[in-house]
Amino acid sequence: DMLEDIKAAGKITTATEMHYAPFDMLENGQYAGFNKELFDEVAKELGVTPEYQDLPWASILPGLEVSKFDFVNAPVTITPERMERYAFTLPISDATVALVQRKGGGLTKPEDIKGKTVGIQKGTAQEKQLEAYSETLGGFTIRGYGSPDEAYADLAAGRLDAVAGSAPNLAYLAKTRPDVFETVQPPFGEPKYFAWVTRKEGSESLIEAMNAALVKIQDDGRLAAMQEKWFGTATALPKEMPAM
Amino acid sequence: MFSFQTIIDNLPVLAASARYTLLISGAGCFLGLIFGALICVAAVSRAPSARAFAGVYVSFFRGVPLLIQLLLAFYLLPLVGVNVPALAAAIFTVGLCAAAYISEILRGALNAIPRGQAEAAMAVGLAPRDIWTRILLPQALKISMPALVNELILLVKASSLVTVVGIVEITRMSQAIASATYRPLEIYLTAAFLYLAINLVIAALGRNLERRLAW
Amino acid sequence: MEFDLFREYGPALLRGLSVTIFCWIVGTACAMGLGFVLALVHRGVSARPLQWILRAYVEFIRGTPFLVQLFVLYYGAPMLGLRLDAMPAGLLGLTIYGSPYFAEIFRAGLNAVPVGQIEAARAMGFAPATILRRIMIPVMLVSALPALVNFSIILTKETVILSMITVPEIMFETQTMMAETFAFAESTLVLALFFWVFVETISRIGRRLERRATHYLLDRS
Amino acid sequence: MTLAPSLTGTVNPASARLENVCKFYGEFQALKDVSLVIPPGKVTCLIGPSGSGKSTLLRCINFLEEYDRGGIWIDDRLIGYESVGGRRMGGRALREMRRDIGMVFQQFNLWPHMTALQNVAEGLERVKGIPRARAHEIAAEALAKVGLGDKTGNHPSRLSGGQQQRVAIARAVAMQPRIMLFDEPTSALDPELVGEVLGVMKQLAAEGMTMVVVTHEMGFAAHVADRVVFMERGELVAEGAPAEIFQNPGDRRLAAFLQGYLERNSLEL
Amino acid sequence: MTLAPSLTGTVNPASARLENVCKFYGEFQALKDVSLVIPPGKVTCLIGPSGSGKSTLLRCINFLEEYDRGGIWIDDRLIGYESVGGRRMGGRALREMRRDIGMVFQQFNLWPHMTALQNVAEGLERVKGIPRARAHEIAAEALAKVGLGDKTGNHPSRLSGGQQQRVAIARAVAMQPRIMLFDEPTSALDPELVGEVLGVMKQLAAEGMTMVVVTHEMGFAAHVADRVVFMERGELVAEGAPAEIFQNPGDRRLAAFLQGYLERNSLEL
Ligand SMILES: Nc1ncnc2c1ncn2[C@@H]1O[C@H](COP(=O)(O)OP(=O)(O)OP(=O)(O)O)[C@@H](O)[C@H]1O
Ligand SMILES: Nc1ncnc2c1ncn2[C@@H]1O[C@H](COP(=O)(O)OP(=O)(O)OP(=O)(O)O)[C@@H](O)[C@H]1O
Ligand SMILES: [Mg+2]
Ligand SMILES: [Mg+2]
Repeated sequence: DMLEDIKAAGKITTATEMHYAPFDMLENGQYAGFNKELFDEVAKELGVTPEYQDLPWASILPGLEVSKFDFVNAPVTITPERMERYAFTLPISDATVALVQRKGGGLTKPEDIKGKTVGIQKGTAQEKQLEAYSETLGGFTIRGYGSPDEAYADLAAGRLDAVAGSAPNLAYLAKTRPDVFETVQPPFGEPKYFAWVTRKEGSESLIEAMNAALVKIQDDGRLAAMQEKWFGTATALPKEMPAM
Repeated sequence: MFSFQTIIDNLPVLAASARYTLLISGAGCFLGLIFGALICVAAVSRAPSARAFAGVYVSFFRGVPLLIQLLLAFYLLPLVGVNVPALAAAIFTVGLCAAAYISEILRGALNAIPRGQAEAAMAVGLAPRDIWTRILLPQALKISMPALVNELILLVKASSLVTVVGIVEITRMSQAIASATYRPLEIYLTAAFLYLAINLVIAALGRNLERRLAW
Repeated sequence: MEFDLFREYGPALLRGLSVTIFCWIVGTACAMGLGFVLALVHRGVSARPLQWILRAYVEFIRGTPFLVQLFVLYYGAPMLGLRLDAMPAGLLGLTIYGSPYFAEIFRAGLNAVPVGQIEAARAMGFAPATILRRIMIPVMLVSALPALVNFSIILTKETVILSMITVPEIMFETQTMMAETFAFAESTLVLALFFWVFVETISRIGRRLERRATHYLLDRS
Repeated sequence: MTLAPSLTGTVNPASARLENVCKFYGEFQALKDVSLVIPPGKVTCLIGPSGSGKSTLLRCINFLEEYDRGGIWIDDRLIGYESVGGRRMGGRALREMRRDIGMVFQQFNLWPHMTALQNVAEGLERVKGIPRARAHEIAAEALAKVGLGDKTGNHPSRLSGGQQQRVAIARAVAMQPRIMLFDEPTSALDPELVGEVLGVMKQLAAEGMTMVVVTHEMGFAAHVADRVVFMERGELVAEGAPAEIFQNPGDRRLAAFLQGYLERNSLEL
Repeated sequence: MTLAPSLTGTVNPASARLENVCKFYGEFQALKDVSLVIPPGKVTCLIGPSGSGKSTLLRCINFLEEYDRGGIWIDDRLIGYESVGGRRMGGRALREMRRDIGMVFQQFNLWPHMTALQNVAEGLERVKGIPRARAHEIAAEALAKVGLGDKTGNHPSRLSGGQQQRVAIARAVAMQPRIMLFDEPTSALDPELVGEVLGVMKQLAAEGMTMVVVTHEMGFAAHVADRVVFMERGELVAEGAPAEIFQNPGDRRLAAFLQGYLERNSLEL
């Protein structure tokens, strides 16, 4: 049982890709971000010390499968297909899809992107949403990128009219580079959530304990404080697994 | 638009991450040259088994991308009960991979050495080890120096792939900083200059050696 | 392992594969051509400033990562008013990136041609281009072919980086499949297999060329 | 092994004139103010101890070695420079001059990737523009004349030393230059072949080709040369008709050089 | 240029015996059933036309060329194979045998990345285990003896043809082998030096070193050789004391080979 193993070891080992601001990032070479602060609190509730590791996304899920670490504390969007393969915690953040444009780009609402070109990180849950949105809107071009950074760079270079991503990410981007980017309000599509994942076998009790900790952190207001700090606004998260 | 401040702010962290790049590529170069020479000797040996081994070695290490070799070393070896620390796995994989390329470069250079060179050494009675280290390899080294420097520089840059086993060297660090600051151009250029600095040193050493090997 | 995946993703992977092969062929050919010209200029022009520019180009391009060069070319150059599409940018990037490596390999190879053989041709009144084509290149290839094959193989792997600027090559397609299906083992296997076959084909061709180039050498014992 | 007239034809011989030629290798002076006139259509033999600068002098004549001072004229045209002490001559002009100057190297310098036949035919095709088939014909003939009719398909690595030397000779002769530079053209040949090669050279001489021959074969120098030049330590020490040089070696160094040669070369015991 | 006894010492000469040695290059048979006894402490000269297999024979004796049939014994020990027609000999055993066999190559085969001095010292250091300083001393001495005292620091590319050949001779002689194979050791030398090198060889012979010399210098063969062997087209055609070979060349081919040699080598006009 994973929970027992972790308690016995006194530590929980995790991996994430530390370039997904504001969730995971490096500040002066140190791991920082919403994700880290939240996980620190959860680990405290469990009574273990967290150990963080930076891995490229390509080796995170394989690493999880060969037990190189206990938990993926990267924000993973909850989708039905993924739930079949991995065990998710309760949501840790909103992941609804939104748009960002070049400053003064002329989009006033999401619908304005009809007939234009939008960039998105390939293979994300947000990409699926964007595709669905394109169909309802009656068509715009979607360009896939390996990482959001490249999509942002291409937006700045003028090859894209907008980049789609999760609302918290884009808000942070616009906050950090207000001279270049601005968000297009409001988010669109169905509500989606980020959560953490681990292996399915032997993780029930661990997931339960972490969910309890997450609820507690939300109830006593610590979560809202972190949300204010990193996203600029506080929003309530579901305290049960949302239906997908 | 272009922010020098970003560069100044992040340079110390980036430079600190360069120590992994230096360690892995330095040790990798060393291993690569030694193993490369050995594989080359095997490749031109008169023993069929040695030649076959060299053939398979080169075919594997050149054929499978380094990234996948690293993943194998990191994720597959544990499955068969060999658990190596990430850094050691990275250094060995990088070095063994470079050896495949280096052995081929040296083999080509050997083709350009007249047969009489080794014959004269054999006639004098030099042992195979001396024939290699005193007669053939020095000449092969001179002939192939520019190509070897190529390979070593590629190795420095290939060391960025070790991020897949969780080592944060220059490239990884710059990606992380880029996505935190949303200033990839500035950060990547800084990283490029760090690589350039390391590689200029290698190139200068190579040129120097090349001049000294002129005869 | 879920090999059903390949029914769904097969066509995309095959497309990616052909894009990779196309980029490799064009990129390698152009880089080799440019590299050869650079090596010739280095050998033939003794003017100091030109030598300097050449060295700077070689060391600068060779010393920096392809990823960064491509990033600057594709995402940075528009700031200066040069906007290229992904594919042309990728091919231009490969050409520029590969050229100094090839230049150095050719330089080494040409240096290894015994002077006497060149002198013999000069003494007979051969034109420089003829000496190059008939004497220097064939003799140079004997020592340089393995290194040329080496670097061509390395370029197959550098084409993967083109995925970063959205060239839909094999890595790009595999990443898509990986992200959508979590089939890491399968994707990795496909990638490894493809590269192994690709590289093995190149080295076979290389070995055949090498046999032809060195046919006059006696076996060494 | 006499070359048919079709091969050598009758050439219009060139003359060469050297004036105060100096050549330095770093500090070391390999040629010291060498002045020499090489008359057209004659055989000039260059003899002298090992390291005395014979090869260097020969290589200066076709400007493979850049001389540092003085001048060398082929038929009154300065080679290598636009004027004495002036700028280097253009590549095309130099190439044109070199077409008239044949050379057989001391180390042969055959092209290893070509067969004996290709070695000889290459210059005919590429420099003289003779069509491939005809060039191969001429080359095969030239090789047959030096006794290599059965080795035309061998690469140099599959030829004996003497065979390589003969390919080198055939390669140079087939080009029908107006002046020919031989650097020890018989060093690797057995006595029988030496005789035959010398025969070829005599014939070339008779047909009027100018020849400069570095040789250790005093017999050849004595019998074929019109003039003999003796060099030592980069200096031209003695020069004259064979009779003068061999019968009355006035110079002490020359006398020492020649001494003992005769006795060693008799087969009497 | 006589080598001091300290260099050559008195060696324990080795004998060699060849029995029915055959060597093929693909289809071409370079040696045809050659049988020959090389007596210890004697000078055996190998003469014959270019391409007759002299170099090949010499190279078979130290097994640089693998012979295909027959056997070659050095002091009754078969070289190259464990038994006639058997497996190849181990590397170490072969190396040990080769230490007793010196060789001067027709193309010198100097190591281009080493100076003349290093070329000579290398074997002394690595094979004989002589300390570096002493090895350099011996090498410098050996080079001085062949007249290269002032060129010890030159790389081969900065030596004239004759100088290179002398370095090759010094390299082989300094190793004091028990049997020495010379492949045209004087081809690039001027008459004066030829005299001196022959002097060295005579001295070596007098000190008892077994010598096999491929040469085109019939004079040397006549004066120094104990036995002369004439080869043609891979066959051993005639063999005997110099007097027999040169004065009564019974064989028609031998007679043809020698004819014309004397007349060409006189300096009379
Ligand atoms: N590149 C060089 N650097 C320095 N010295 C050199 C170089 N080339 C030749 N020499 C020296 O110049 C001198 C003349 O050399 P050259 O080859 O002309 O002699 P040579 O008369 O042809 O002798 P040989 O009969 O032995 O061939 C020699 O003493 C040689 O050591
Ligand atoms: N590797 C090879 N492949 C094919 N034929 C060869 C090879 N090496 C030598 N030969 C042939 O073998 C014959 C004997 O060569 P070898 O070198 O022994 O002659 P040689 O008697 O030393 O002649 P020279 O006096 O010209 O040096 C020659 O006809 C040569 O063409
Ligand atoms: Mg010379
Ligand atoms: Mg020979």
